[in-house]
Amino acid sequence: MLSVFLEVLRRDLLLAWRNRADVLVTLSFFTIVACLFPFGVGAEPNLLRTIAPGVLWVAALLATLLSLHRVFSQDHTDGVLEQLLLSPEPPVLWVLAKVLAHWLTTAVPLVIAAPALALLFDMTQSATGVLILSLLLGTPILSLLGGVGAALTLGLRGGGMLLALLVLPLFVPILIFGAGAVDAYLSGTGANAHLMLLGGGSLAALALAPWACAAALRIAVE
Amino acid sequence: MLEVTELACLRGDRMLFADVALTVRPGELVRIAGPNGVGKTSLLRLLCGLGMPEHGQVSWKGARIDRAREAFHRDTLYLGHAAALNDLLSPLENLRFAAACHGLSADVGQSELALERIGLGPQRDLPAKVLSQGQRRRVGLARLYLSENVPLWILDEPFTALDVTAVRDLAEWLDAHCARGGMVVMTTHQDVPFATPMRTVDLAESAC
Amino acid sequence: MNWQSMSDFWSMGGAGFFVWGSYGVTFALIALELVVVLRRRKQVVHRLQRLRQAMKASARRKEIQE
Amino acid sequence: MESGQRFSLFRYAAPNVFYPLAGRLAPWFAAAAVGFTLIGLYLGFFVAPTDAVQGEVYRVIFIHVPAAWMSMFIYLIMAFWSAIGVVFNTRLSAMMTQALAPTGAMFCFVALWTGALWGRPTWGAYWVWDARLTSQLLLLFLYFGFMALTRAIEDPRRADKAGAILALVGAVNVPIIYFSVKWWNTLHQGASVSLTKAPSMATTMLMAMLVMALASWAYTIAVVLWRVRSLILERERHTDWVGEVLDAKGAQA
Repeated sequence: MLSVFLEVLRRDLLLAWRNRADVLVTLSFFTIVACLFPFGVGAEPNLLRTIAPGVLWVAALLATLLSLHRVFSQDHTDGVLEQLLLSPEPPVLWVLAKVLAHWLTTAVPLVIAAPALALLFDMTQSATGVLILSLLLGTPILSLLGGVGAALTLGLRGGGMLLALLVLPLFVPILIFGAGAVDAYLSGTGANAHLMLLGGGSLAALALAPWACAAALRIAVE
Repeated sequence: MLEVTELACLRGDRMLFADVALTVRPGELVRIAGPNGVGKTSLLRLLCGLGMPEHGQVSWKGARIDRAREAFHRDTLYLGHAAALNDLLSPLENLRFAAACHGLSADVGQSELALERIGLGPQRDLPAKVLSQGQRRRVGLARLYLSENVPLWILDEPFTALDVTAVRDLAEWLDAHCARGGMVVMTTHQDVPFATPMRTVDLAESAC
Repeated sequence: MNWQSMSDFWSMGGAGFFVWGSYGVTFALIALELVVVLRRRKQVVHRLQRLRQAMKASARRKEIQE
Repeated sequence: MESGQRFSLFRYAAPNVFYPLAGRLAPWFAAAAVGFTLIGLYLGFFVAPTDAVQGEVYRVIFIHVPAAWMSMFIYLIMAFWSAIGVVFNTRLSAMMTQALAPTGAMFCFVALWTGALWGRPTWGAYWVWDARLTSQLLLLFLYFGFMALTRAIEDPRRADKAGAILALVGAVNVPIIYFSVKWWNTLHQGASVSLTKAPSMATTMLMAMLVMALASWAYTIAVVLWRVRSLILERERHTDWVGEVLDAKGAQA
């Protein structure tokens, strides 16, 4: 049972390693988007400090969105997806492995890069800590829900745009709670409630999204 | 035993075929024939459970394959048009991954042996993107040498892009599979000399 | 009765633009939706009838050939 | 179609049974919609009094609120049909889902539009980042996403199933979106704009609004039945009964 999960995870991580330029591109995208905001709204430090959590979260969201097509599209064109669907193990297992691999290769680098960007926006250390915690708890939902979207738009013309239209509205609550966590911490109310909701959301997405994703993949190869 | 009753396939808005009935018993070699576009590949995909039939059903050992999916997939090997090969992985890595996903035990030695038998020994550690078309197909076919215990083989054009000796070797291997009590359902454009008596099902008769 | 005259009715106590803007756009959209739905139905029936005629014709040709 | 023969409960789920039924029912619902609209508009404009706080502008409520309700109901009904389609594998349910979506999007847009026109004179702004408005906007995007996805997929059966999954995922998310936005809103409410609580409504106002809500129900049912009839014909074009329907139509013309 577990062997499929581990095999797929190992393979996807290996592929990400051989394709490591992709990870760098995502990371650069994240940085550049975040750096655009000061040019747009002005370099007033107080303003930047206020918008920083929101900006970093929006940038993380867009970076995740751009990387989502990687989860299934190569396997779809290669025919590997068909073989995975013909595996005797439940599809949820390897779907989960692929999403986990996506999270490890996209979200984790973003989380690692976030403190440097927080520095550019002059965020305090403790606020940066809350931001990182919120990213760690919230990005799994992005990968899971995004995986469903990627599976639904697999092989469609203009799939990238469509994917954005499908998943971005669903990402709004995560953005609200993610950026809200830092705001709540700074305002003194404490970020616990936000972080707990993000964690709960991750668990709920973990329980539901892989099923939807597997069903969508089955449809995509039909 | 694979049983197909009243199978109909809809592709887009077009009904490709209807009322296909077919029974494959242990030791049988069945060739699906018919002109291009008649739906041979679609039929094979329905047989292995990748597609949803518009009508009718496929049963394996008396159970509908959509109800007993896991047991059926354990007993089935499908090789389609796409080689199911990732360009960044070597043939050996690709083969071992494919086998592992199927729950087949394939250690390095067995996998290397399988690649050697299909004539890919020297290329086993090169990235798949440098392989020729024929070599890519063979990586997929190497799985056949790891699947002796998988009874039902569903093969879509396994002989294309193979040279004469490779065709002969593969035919012998398919014969051996049937002799073991396995079943082979396949499509091919080539005349391949099989020792097993081959049953041909002409799909054109069921075309709509 | 809320209104003294027609012009009183149209002005809606000074909020005519907002009230009639709402109702106007709503009913325009409903009308548009109905037109689209009914035209689509006509097109579908037409197209399918043509397809069916073509199919019948080809079936007849086949019969004659045989 | 098989399922329709197997369970009597699903007899009407068979497209060939549903098609003529829809054709017979739709005009009645359309007539009801016209009737309710006329009554509702009469009540709304000639019986309901001027609002003490908002003046005449509040009369937008008679379409705004029914449209907002309808846009949410329709998404729920779409999710319901999708669930039926996933569980029982009935074809009709997917067609219903797809027939509902454009009307839902229309009502959603109407709710936003009338909300903006109502908000300008009442709160002084066409748009505020209020929980209801924001989640309504996101709902509109969910509708657009559903329509774009089902139209982008060429194979109708794949489109049906993908649409069903998306509608269900969306339906799970709608309450989450609503509550998150509401929470966000209580934290971020700007000082300049504060929404007055809806003034307690006169009975006649409420009546007019409810009658308009009935009108929008009847309209939705009528237009969806008409739309689903076209969809059924297209999907079932290779069946004999559609051939007979087309021949009968041809004979009439």
